[in-house]
Amino acid sequence: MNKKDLSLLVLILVVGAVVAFINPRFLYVGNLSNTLNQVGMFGIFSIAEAFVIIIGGIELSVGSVIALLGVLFIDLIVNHDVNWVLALAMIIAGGLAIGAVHGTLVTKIGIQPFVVTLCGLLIYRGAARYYTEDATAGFGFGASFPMLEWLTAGRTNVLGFPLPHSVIALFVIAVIAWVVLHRSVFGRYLYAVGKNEEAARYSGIRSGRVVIAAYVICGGLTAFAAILIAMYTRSISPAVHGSFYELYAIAAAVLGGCSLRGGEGSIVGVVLGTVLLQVLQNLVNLLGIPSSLNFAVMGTVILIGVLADQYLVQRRRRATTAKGQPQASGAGASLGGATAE
Amino acid sequence: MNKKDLSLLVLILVVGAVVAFINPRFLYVGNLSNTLNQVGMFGIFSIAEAFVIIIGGIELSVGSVIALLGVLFIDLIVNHDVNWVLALAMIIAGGLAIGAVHGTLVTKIGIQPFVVTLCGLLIYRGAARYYTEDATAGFGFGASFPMLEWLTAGRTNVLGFPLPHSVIALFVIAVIAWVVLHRSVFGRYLYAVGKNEEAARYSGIRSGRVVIAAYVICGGLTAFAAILIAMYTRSISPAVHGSFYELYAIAAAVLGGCSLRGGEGSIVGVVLGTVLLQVLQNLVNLLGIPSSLNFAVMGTVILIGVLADQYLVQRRRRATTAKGQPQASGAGASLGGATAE
Amino acid sequence: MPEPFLELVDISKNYPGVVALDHVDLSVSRGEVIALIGENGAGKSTLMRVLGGVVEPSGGLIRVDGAERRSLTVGEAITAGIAFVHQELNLFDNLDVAGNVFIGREPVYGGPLRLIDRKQLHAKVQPLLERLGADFGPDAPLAELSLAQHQLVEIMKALSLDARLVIMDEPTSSLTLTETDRLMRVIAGLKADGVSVIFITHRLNEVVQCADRAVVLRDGRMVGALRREELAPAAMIRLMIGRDLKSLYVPPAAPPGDSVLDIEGAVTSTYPDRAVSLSVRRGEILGLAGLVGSGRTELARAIFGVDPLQAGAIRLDGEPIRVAGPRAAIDHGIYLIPEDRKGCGLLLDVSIAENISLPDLSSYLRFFLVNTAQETENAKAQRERLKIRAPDVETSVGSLSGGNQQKVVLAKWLSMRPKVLIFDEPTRGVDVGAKQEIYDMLRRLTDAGVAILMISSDMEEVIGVSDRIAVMHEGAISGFLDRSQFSEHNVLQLAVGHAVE
Amino acid sequence: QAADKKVLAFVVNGASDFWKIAEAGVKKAQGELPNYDLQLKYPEQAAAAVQQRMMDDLVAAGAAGIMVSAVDPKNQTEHLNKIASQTLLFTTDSDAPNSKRIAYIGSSNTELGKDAGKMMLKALPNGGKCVGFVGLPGADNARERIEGVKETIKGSKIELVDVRGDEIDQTRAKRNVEDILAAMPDVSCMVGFYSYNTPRIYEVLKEAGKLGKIQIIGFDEDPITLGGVKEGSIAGTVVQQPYEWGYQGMKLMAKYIGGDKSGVPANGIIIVPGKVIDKSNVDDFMASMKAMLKK
Ligand SMILES: Nc1ncnc2c1ncn2[C@@H]1O[C@H](COP(=O)(O)OP(=O)(O)OP(=O)(O)O)[C@@H](O)[C@H]1O
Ligand SMILES: Nc1ncnc2c1ncn2[C@@H]1O[C@H](COP(=O)(O)OP(=O)(O)OP(=O)(O)O)[C@@H](O)[C@H]1O
Ligand SMILES: [Mg+2]
Ligand SMILES: [Mg+2]
Repeated sequence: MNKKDLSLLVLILVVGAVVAFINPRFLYVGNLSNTLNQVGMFGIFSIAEAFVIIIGGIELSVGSVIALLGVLFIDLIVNHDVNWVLALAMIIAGGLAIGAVHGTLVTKIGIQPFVVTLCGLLIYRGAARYYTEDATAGFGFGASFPMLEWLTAGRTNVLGFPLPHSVIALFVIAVIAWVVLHRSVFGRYLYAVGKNEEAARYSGIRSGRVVIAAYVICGGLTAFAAILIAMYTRSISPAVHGSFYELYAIAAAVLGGCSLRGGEGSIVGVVLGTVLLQVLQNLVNLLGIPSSLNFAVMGTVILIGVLADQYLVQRRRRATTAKGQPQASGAGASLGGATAE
Repeated sequence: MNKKDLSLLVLILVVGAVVAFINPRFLYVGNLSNTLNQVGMFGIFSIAEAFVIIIGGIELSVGSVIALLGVLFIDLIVNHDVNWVLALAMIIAGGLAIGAVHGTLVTKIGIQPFVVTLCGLLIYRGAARYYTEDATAGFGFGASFPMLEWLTAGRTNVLGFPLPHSVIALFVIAVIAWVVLHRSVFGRYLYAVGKNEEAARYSGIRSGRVVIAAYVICGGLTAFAAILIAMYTRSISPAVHGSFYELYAIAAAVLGGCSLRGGEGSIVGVVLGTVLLQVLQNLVNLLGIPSSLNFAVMGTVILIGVLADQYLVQRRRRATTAKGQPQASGAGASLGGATAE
Repeated sequence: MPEPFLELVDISKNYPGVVALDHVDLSVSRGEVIALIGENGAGKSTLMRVLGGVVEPSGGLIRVDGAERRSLTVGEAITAGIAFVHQELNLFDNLDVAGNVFIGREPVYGGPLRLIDRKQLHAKVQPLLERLGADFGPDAPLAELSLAQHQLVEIMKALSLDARLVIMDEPTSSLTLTETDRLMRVIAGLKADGVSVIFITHRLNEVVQCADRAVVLRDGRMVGALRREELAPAAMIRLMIGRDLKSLYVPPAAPPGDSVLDIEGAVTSTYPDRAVSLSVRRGEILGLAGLVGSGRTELARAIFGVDPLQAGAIRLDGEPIRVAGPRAAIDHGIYLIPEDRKGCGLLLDVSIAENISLPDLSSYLRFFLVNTAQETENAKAQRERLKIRAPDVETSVGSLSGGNQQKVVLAKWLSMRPKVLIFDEPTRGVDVGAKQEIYDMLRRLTDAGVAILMISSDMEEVIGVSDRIAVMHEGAISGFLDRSQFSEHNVLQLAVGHAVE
Repeated sequence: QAADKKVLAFVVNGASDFWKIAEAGVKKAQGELPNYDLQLKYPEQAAAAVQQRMMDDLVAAGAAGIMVSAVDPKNQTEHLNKIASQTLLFTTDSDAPNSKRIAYIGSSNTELGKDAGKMMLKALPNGGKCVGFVGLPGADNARERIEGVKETIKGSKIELVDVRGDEIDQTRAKRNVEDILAAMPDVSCMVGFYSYNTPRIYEVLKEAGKLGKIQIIGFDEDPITLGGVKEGSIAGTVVQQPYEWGYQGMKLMAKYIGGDKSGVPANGIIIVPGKVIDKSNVDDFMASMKAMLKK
C-alpha cells in the first residue's frame, strides 16, 4: 500500500468515525452491509475504468453500457426465456465486444478516446431507450430466478455479518486486477504505454494490442457490473439508469491516484476511492442532511480531504528539510495531487 | 481556418444539406434563427471550456455553475429587486471568483484539475439546490424586464433575418477570443503552458498565473452564458438545470480540435463544434425522430463524420505517397483524430 | 575481414522539404566498431532509426543474414539482434531502473499469467549497473535520476539485450569523462565478445579511441569512410564540414572585470548539507565541471529560481537579490539554457520561430499583438547565424535533428540582452563546426560584458573554452583552476574530490 | 431532541416544485404531530437505484414510517416489500399495488389524462393536430397521462401526432417547442405533460405571436401556467392535490403507528381526485394555493 492509498484510508476512517459518532447506526450491521453492497457494484466498474485511465485513455460510456446491457440482460431472461447462465455469458461477451470496438477505433483508426467513448455514451443510451421504447425494463411482480438472485444480489453470513456477494465479487476482481496490474508483465505494459506510448513501441511492446486489451477488460468488467446493478435495482429506466456512473468511476479512479494523463494508479486506491464515495452517500442519508445537499457534502468532504492531505505533505516536507535529510524533489502530494509531468 | 476546422465545416454542411433535403423547413428563417440562438448560448460556455482545455486543464463544473449563477441571478432581480445591470455585474463577478478559486487550487495547492472541478460540480449543484430548497426559480407570470429581456433573449432584424442577440454575443466573444488566443502574447502563453509547462516556466512564463487566468476567463464566460440561458428558459429547476452541459462544452471543444492533453485547439473549431451539436439536436425534432433516439443520432453522426474524415485523410496521404511526394509522418487526421504525442 | 551480416543498400528517406538520407550504403561485420559522424542534421539518427525499425525508408534494401527486405519493424529489429540507444531518451519515469532496462523482456514465472520475477530482474540488472559504474540501485525510481543517469539506463537497456549489434546514438552527450571512459571499455568488451557497435558522437576523440572505422555523412549522403589508421580529428572534420577548424580557445578582449554574480553558501535540496559559493566576473567564461550527479544542474536550477534555494544568498552586481521564479531571474538579467531540451527547453510541435520568440514575446508587441513578421524575421536571422538546418522557420522543432534542436534552444536566449548566462551543457549533441560558432558567440557575449557560467561534461570544451574552471564534487565546489592550471588531470582530481597538487 | 422523536419520511421521486406543495402539506401535518419528526426527502437523481439506496439508509437510520413516490413502482416491488417488512410503508403518487405497502394515497394519472383529453375536445371542436411535450416519455406517469388523453380523444378529429421528450432539461424543453413550431406549421394544440412543459410552450408561443391561435392544455400548477389560464391563453390545466397527499398521508401514518388502522380502506387505495382548472375557477385556486404555501 503506497502513501497515496494510505492517505485515502485515513480520510475514510476519519469520515467514518465522525459519522459513527454523530449517528451510531452507521456501524449497524445492516447499514454496513448495504454500503458494502454499493461498494461492490460501483467498485467493479471503477476498476474497469481504471484500466483504461492507466493506459492514458478514458471511457465515458460506462453509464450507458450499464443501461444497455442491463436492459438486454433483463429482456433476455424475462421475455425471451434465455437460460440465465447463457444470458450472463452473452452480456459479458457483449461488454467485451464493445470494449474491442472502442479499442480498435482508438488504436487502428486513431480517433481520440474521448470522442469514441462520447459517441458510445450517446449511442448506447439511445439504443437502450429505443429498444425498450423508453419503458422500464424489469422483472415485474413475482418473476423469480432464485439462483441468479442469490448469486448476484444475495448475501452470505460470514461470522454473523451478511456479506453481500457483490462485494465478494469485487474482492476477487480486485485481487486479480491487482496481480495483473502490479505483478504481471501485461500490467507493466499497461503502465508503460500509458506513460510513454512511443517509448513503449520502441521497446518492442505492441502498444496497439495493449490499448485494445485495456478497453476489452474495461468492457467485460462493466458488463459484469451492469448485471449486478440490474439485479439490484431489478428495474431499469433506460433514460436514466446508470447515468453519471462514468463520472463516479472516473472520480473513484482519480481519487485513488490515477492520473488522467495515464501511467499512474493503483487498484487499492481505486477500491478505496469507491469506498469513500459510497460512505459519503451513506452519510448524507444517515445524518439527515437535506438530500439537496448530498452532492455538496460529497464535494466538500473530498475537497477538504485533498486539502488536508496536501497540507500534511507540505508540512512533512518542510520538517524533513529542516532535519537536513534529503527529500525527494518534486514529490507531489499523495491524494488527488497533481502528478508531476 | 485550418484543415481540422475545414473538415468540421464540411461535415456540418453535409448534415445540413441532408436535413434540408428531407425537410426543407430546416432552412426556414425561424428555424435557423432558433438554432442560432442555441448556438449562441452553448458556444459561449464551450469557448470558456476551450480556454481551460488548452492550458491542459479541465472544467467539469460548467453545468453546476450555470445552475447556481442562474438561480442567483433570477433571485437577485426577481426577489431582491436588484437593478439588473448590477445583478449582471455581480453574477459575472461571481463567475470570475469561482474561476479564480479553481485556478488557485490547481496551481497553488497543486490539486488535479479533474478533482477540483469535480468537487465544484458537486458543491455548486448542491448550493443551488439548497439555496432554493429545490424549488424552481423563475420569473413568475407577467414579471417583465423588457430591456434585459431584449438584450439577452431578443432578436434584431438584420436584412430580414431575426438575428438572436445570443449569437451576436457569441460572435463578439469569439472574435475577441480568437484574437487573444491566436494573436496575442497571452494566447501564446496559454498554448505554451498547455504543451509543456516546464519549458514554459524555463522561458520565464509565470505558468501559475496563466493557468489561473484561463480558469478566470472560463468562469466569467460561463457566468455570462448562465445569464443568457436563465433568460432563455426563464425558469430554473436547480436539480437538473444545465446538468451535462460540461459534457456538451467538452465535446464541442474536442470536436473543434482541442486535445485533452492541452496545447491544442482553435476558436473557429470550437464554434463549429457547437454548431454541429446544435444542428444535430435540431435535426432530431425536425425529422420527427423519436426523442429517445436524440442521443443516438448525435453519437452516430459524430462517429460517422470522424470516421469519414479519417478515411479521407488516409486516402489523401496514400495518394500523395503514391505520387512519390514526401509525406508528413505522424500527421493525424484532421477531425477528432488522435493528436500525436 | 569477416562477411558482413547486415547491409543497408541504397537507403533513402524523404521528409517534406528534406532529403534526410540520399542513397546511403552501410555494412556491418561481426565485432566491428563503426563510428558514424557528421554535422547536425546529416542523417545519422535517421539512418540508425531505419536500422532499428523505427523509420520506414523511402527506398533501398536492408539485408539481414542474407535475407532482403524493404523495412524492419521494431520487433524484427530486436529479433535480428539489434539493440538501440536512442538519441532522445525513451524511458518510463513511472517505473524503476530495473523495470526500464528489461521493459518488453521481463523474466517471468507463473506460466500463462506471466508474472514478473522481480528477484531475477534485479539480479540481472545489478551486473549491468556495476559494468557502467552507476551510483544508483536497480530499484531507484527513474523520476529521481538526472539526465545523465537516464542516459546510463538507456545504455544498460541496450547492453542487456545480448545483441549482435548495439547502436548508440550519442550515448555520451551528457556523460563526463569518467563515465565515457567506462563506456569505452564496455565497447571494447563488446567487440571482444564479437558484438558489433555503431556509435554516433560529436566528440571526435572518442572516435579515435574506440572505432575500427568511421563513416561520415553529409547532407544525407555518405561522403567518406576512414580506416582505423586514418582516424584523426582533423581528417574527420575535413570530411564532415569540408574545411579545417582553428583551435578552440579565443582569449577575452579585455581582462575580466568585477564579479557580476555571487553565489554564497547556496544549498540545494539534493545535497542539503553542502553549500556552494562561487562568483562569475564580468566578461569571463567560468566553466563548471564535475561528475554525473555532482549537483551542477541542481545549482543552476536554484539560481534560476526553478527550485527554491534551501539556504544561501545570490548577489547581482553586489546587490542581494531574491529569485522567486524564472521570471524574476529573467527580469534580473539571469538566463538559463537548460540541459534537458526535450523536457524544459522546447515546445516540440511548435514552429522554430515561435520557440525562439517565446521568452521574449513582449519585444515583438505591436498593439498588444504579436508581430509575426518581425518574429519570422528574427528567427530567420538566428537560423542563419547558428546554421539551423531546417526547410524554413515554420518547421516544427520536433522534426529537427537533435543538434539542430539544441541550436534552437540556444537561439531562444541569444537574441536577448542578458547580464548573466548560465549554459547547462550548451553543445550537447552539437557538431564540431557549429560548436565553434557557438564558442565564438560566447566570446563575443563576454566581450560585450556578459558573465557566463558554463556547465559542461565535455572535458575538451571545459578546458578549451573556459577562462576559469570551478569543479563540483557531491554538491560542493572542490576547487577552482586558473588557465595556467588547466589539465584533464587536474579537473578529474577535483571532480573526484581530491585536491590539486 | 429530534433523535428521540419517531421519524416519518416522505420520499419523493426527484426534485420538483410539485413536491413543494406536498411539503406544505407535510409541514401542516408536522404542526399537528409534535411527537414525530416529519422529513421530506429528495433523491439526488430520479433513478430507482438512488431512491432505493435512500430508503435503505432511512430504514438503517430507524425511520418509523416511509411514504414513497416510487420512481419505478412496477419493478421496485421486491425492494418495497423489503422496506415494508422493516417499517411502515405507504406509497403515493404512483402505486405499487402488488407490494406489501399498507396504503396508497394519490391520484390516478390515467384519470388526469382523461380530464385533459376532455378539455382538448372542448378547446378544439373542429379537431386538429396536437403535439405533447414531456420530460421522460417512458416514465409511468407520463405514459398514463398520454394514454388517458389518447383514450379520450379517440374517434374525434383531434390527433396527438407526437410527444417530444426533453430529459427534464428546460433548455431542451423550450427548444422542442420551437422546433415543433418550425417543423409543423399546422399544429393546432400543444399539451404540456410535465409541470414545466406548459410554461415553456406558453413562452414560445408568446414570442412567436401564436398565443390564442394554438391551444395550450397543461398539467400541474406552475405559476406561469396559472397565469396563462387566467389570461385566457391557456385553455386549462389539470392539477393533482399533493398538498393533501402530504397532509393526509402523514396524519394517516401517525395514526396507523398509534394503532388506529381505521383510516385505511380494505384495498388500501385512497384516491385524491385531480382538479380541472380553467378560466372559471383559476382565481379561487390561486388563492387557495397561496394560502397553502404560506405555512
Ligand atoms: N520526423 C521528421 N520530419 C521531418 N524531418 C525530419 C524528421 N526527422 C528528421 N528529419 C530531418 O532529417 C534530417 C536528418 O536528421 P537526423 O536526425 O538523422 O540528423 P542527425 O545526423 O542525427 O543530426 P544530429 O547530429 O543533430 O543528431 C534533418 O534535417 C531533420 O530535420
Ligand atoms: N527529480 C529528481 N528527484 C530526485 N533526485 C534527483 C532529481 N533530479 C536529480 N536528482 C539527483 O540529484 C543529483 C544531482 O543531479 P544534477 O542533475 O544536479 O547533477 P549534474 O551535476 O548536473 O550531473 P549530470 O547532469 O551530468 O547528471 C543526482 O544524484 C540525481 O540523482
Ligand atoms: Mg541525431
Ligand atoms: Mg546536469
